[in-house]
Amino acid sequence: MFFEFFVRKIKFLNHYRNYQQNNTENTIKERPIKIKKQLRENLDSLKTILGNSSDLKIHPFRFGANSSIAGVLVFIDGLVDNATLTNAILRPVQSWQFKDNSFPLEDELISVLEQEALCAGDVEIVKSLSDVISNCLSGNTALLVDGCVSGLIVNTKGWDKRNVTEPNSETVVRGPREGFTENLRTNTALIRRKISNKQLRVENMILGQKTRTNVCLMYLSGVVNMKVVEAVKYRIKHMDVDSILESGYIEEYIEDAPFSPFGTVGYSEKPDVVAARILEGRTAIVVDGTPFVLTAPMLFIESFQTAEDYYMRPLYASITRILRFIAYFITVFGPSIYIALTAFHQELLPTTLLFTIANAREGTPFPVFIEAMIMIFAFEILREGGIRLPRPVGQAVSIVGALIMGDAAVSAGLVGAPVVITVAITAVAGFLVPMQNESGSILRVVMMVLASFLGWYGISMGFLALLIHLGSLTSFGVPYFDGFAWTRNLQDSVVRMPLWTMVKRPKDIAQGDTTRTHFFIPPLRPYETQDEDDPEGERQ
Amino acid sequence: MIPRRFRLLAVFLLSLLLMIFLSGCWDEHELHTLFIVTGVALDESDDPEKMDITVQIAKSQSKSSRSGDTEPQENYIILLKNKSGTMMEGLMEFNRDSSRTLMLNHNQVLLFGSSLAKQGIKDHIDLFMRDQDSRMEVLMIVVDGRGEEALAAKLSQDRISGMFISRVIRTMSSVSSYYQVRMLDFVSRLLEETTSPVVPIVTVTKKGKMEEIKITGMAVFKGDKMIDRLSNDETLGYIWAMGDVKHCNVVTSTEVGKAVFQIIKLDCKRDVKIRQDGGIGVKLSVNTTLSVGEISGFSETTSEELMPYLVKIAQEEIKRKIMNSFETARRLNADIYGFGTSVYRKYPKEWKSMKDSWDEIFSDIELNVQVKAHIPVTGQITQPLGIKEE
Amino acid sequence: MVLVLIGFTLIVLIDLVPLIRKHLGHDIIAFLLLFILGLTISILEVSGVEVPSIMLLLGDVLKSLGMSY
Amino acid sequence: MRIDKAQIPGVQFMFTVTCFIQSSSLLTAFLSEITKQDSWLAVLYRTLMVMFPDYNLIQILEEVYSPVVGKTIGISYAWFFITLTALNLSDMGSFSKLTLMKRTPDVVLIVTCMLVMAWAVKYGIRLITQYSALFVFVAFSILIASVLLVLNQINLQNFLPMFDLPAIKYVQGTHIISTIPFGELVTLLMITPNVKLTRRDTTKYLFGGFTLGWITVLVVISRDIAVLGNTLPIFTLPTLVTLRLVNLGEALSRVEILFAIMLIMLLFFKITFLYYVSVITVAQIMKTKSYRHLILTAGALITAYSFTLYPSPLHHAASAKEITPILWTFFEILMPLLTFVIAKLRKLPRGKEV
Repeated sequence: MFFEFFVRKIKFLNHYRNYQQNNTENTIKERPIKIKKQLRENLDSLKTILGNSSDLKIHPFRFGANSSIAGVLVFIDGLVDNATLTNAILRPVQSWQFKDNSFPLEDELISVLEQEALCAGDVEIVKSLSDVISNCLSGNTALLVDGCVSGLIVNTKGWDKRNVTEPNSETVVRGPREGFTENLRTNTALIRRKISNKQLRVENMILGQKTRTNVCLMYLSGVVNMKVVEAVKYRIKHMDVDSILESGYIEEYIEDAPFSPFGTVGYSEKPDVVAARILEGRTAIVVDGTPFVLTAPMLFIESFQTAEDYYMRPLYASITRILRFIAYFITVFGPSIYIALTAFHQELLPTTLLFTIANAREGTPFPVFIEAMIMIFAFEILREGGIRLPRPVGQAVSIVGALIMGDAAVSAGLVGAPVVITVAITAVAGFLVPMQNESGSILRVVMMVLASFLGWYGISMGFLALLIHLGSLTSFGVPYFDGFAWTRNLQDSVVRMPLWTMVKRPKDIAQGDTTRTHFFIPPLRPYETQDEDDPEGERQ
Repeated sequence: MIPRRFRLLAVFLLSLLLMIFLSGCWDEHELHTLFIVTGVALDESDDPEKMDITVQIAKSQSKSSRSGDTEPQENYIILLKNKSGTMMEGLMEFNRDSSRTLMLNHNQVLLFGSSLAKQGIKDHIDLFMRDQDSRMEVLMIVVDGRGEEALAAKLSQDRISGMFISRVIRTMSSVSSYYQVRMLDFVSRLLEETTSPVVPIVTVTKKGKMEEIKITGMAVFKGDKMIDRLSNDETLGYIWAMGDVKHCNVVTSTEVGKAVFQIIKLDCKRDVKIRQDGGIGVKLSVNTTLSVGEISGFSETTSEELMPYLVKIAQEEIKRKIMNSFETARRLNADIYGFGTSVYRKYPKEWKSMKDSWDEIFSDIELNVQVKAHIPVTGQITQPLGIKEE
Repeated sequence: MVLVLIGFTLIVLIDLVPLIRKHLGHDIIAFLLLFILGLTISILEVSGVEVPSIMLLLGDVLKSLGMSY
Repeated sequence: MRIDKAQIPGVQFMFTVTCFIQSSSLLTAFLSEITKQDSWLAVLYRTLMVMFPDYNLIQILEEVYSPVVGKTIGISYAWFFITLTALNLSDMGSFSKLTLMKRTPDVVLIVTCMLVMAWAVKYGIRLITQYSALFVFVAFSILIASVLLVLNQINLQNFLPMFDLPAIKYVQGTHIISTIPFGELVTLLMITPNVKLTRRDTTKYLFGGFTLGWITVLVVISRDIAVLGNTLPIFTLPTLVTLRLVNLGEALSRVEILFAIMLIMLLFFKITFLYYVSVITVAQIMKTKSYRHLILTAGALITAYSFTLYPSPLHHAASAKEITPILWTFFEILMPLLTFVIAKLRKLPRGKEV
């Protein structure tokens, strides 16, 4: 019964996938509505299509000799910048005089207006009403003239947006503090400013049948592995989705292993991080409306690399990175090892430590596994509470939870102090690798269950299974676990080598131009030239 | 691809099924279901077929954080005793009669009452070697008197006497590793056949309300039977002859004055030779670095004479002690030094014929001890008070 | 016993069913060969029959041939 | 016909060899002598690999002998591989039981392990070998750490006297060590087509891996002898006892968990590899389309088979000392040698410059 349910679910999923593959180019296009000669007719159909929305503004005006021509501006209130609207369209058009007194023909009028009258850089001629609508909806202004079968679209985008601020999710001590905003163009500009290279490609696409969200694909052509770009495009093309409100929507549709605890698409809020990834040959997906930019392919080590690793000197950066690995190991295996040691393999604890733990455990009512589970559960509750609440309250919650509850539970003899310590360390260690927080909390529980069944053997088997899973994952054709198990791409994995030793871009991710620098040049001392290293000492 | 997904799912279910049905946590034993054994003592029993087994268990202190509860807990240990023919039976009986399972993994010491040791202990340690729970590093100790007394002793320094003994031995092992006789060392010597195992001996003495446990020498075994003991002085001679000694004192006293040296480093090279007459000659060349710990007297000696004199008396003392303990060994006819093994290592071929008559050969060994001492350090003062300046 | 049967049934469900569906003759034969061998041995094991050890048998053969240390 | 088309890089091939030898070195209660002469085995295998770069062992056999005879020998090899897998599996079971899970029945340990391995085999040779470098690295670190930790207990006197065993014991020792850890490298011939290397690289990587593994075995044996001395022969797992003896203050004692880690990791690698090879061999003999459908059932067979092999670890140890070396000689030394000679005589492979 239970089984059946799953089978049906899975069958449905497959069915859906097949359906998707069969209907490749089946996006239903609306029949384009031509712009009519009669302005009134056009306005009426506009109003019907948009359903008399109150933010649709239609501004009629007259221009030309003797104000003989009737025109209308169509825009969505709030999406346009009023100053641009006035200065770029209304003022020049209304004050525009025909050079010679011959009145242009009706069809020419539009192109003449575009070329001579308007003071705007981004102008476009459209022939269909649907184009007018979609442009208006994205913040442009349409200029329709009575008697013309085409209209002008002027870029007047200008809505209230957040400034470029320091990102909350990734803070640095040293390094640029700007973060992406919700505005697509700002974001692409931020990246472009980091890489002012002619090879940086930006490809636009509109996704989501209902939301019509702008999405940009950015990559460095010549460096990027085109197979990855093709794969990203292919997957995005085959998405059948009606809304995209955040980059997570896209991530879920294009990731390699939807049921794995590990995410195979990377994300970042910092332009320097994304720029660095693009320079390594990755593809960035910038989505309008969110400050989180996706990058693909993503490798497991990426979760352990932070922007600051590259801004600090390599020795310390390597040490902190190793620390992060250890922390991740602790956050996954900490409680399970504790369970295995205290409930299965007491012989592995040093005698004095065993006495300490035994004393702490004396009189506590639950088995270790349950005890640890309770504490982990409590911790997850506290964490969730802390995140969702406003910051000051959130802090109060964690103080109350961590300090008072933990202490009270121990002194009441409900749980032993070692469990509290283990869980606390586990929890804190998890924060060192925020990208893998999700996988960490899932795997931790799995490992605990395994440990409670088979002790250390269970943990070992779990660990090996984890390795197998990680080894089998790929992200857009690149092995996910690259840099650990594979004997390549090692210069930037467990330790970060000095930047001048990383002469090659990572294999498989970058293709084509895979060399960063051509020579392996360590920093030179002042006034020292290469010749002085000459061991023969021939220069006399 | 339906089958693939289907297969994945089935594998998952398969493992889940196995998890639920097969695994029943056989090895899980929570801490509060265990008795942590810190010492085992074996003693001779009044029934000749049986022996007395005593097990010392460290009692977990239930945490009571109330501040008023300051009176010290009296019982830090639990002692379980019974009488049985074999070790295994005894342990079974303990497990049957107590509320928790005994855990031997952390057993620190294995104590033998001297009377039991004299009867032979080979049969009793088999379980400790075979059982996966116990470890080869458990310390072997002979107790002067009954072993259970040592386990029951109330000490001022440590709450658990088993732990105390093992700590003392570990401290002593920084002097010489020959103080620390692990089960492995004991077995290794038994396997060498000609070598006599030596095991530290402790004595329990009453001291007011409390007891005291002290190392009072070494028990000498012949085969697996204890035959006699070395006194503390003889023990020193023994460990010096074995070499690799650190931080050990050499006390000398002559009619001129007393001097105590501290051994910084002592090496002993052993050279075995087959003599012309077929006997064995052993040459021990002791090379030692001493520091002067304490000097009293010597007021008649000049400072220039002092150092060579000190070296001389130290060398003599070392040599005397070594010879002393060797004489004891020879008297007991127990090859505590493992000379037999040295011969075997050097002359494997000749050894075969010697092996069976080793007892006679051993009593005929010619021991030649050469001691060389250096005294580079004299402590913080260069001369004792009252020495004549030249 | 039950568990062994469940296990083997699952293996059939997982591997044999798609093989039959795809009509892969060689694969089915190979599968059945291994499957029947495995099933026989495990059923014998579970039901308490002492399955002779091949290694020991071969060892005896070798010993009788005089090839042993 | 190639069943698994994945390619593995040379470095990984090298570490696979190392890992393979290392895993045997852990359980070597019966190893005592080790000589550099074993490398001639590597020479033999290398020659076969270079001669038939696109064929695996079964294909070589079918090519060199007639298809029928070749297939018969192939079946015996299939039995050999399956037996090897089962042997190692029962080792894994009994030794994990000995070190970690004293009261858990073997079945549970073996079946859990087998499931994980089946999962690994499913992804093919690339996944299996890709961890070899990691495992070798971890094993080496543990090895070095363990040597450092027991440094205070090493007694070099234990090596004396050298060469004091009867000659037959020497022959036996050499024979055991050449068949059990090194001769099992014959399994590598099954993955030849997956290793695309030039002649020189094949030699380089094969010998590199071989030397690394050889050093490991040497270090393990010397460490155990130096620490345990004459008690060495009485223990089932000398390495475990050695690690148990580590005692540097109270905190740095009881590090035998390191042994458990190494044991499970390396044996896992070895068994997975053997398992894969067995499945591939069966698939190759039966000329199946894919080997994936055979994994679970082969696993079930191997699991069941492993329980019938030896009634107890004691039998196992005795047999490993006395019988297996002779039995395995056929598969590991005689057969490859014969194949090589016949192939040379028949001037195979035809039409190709070797």
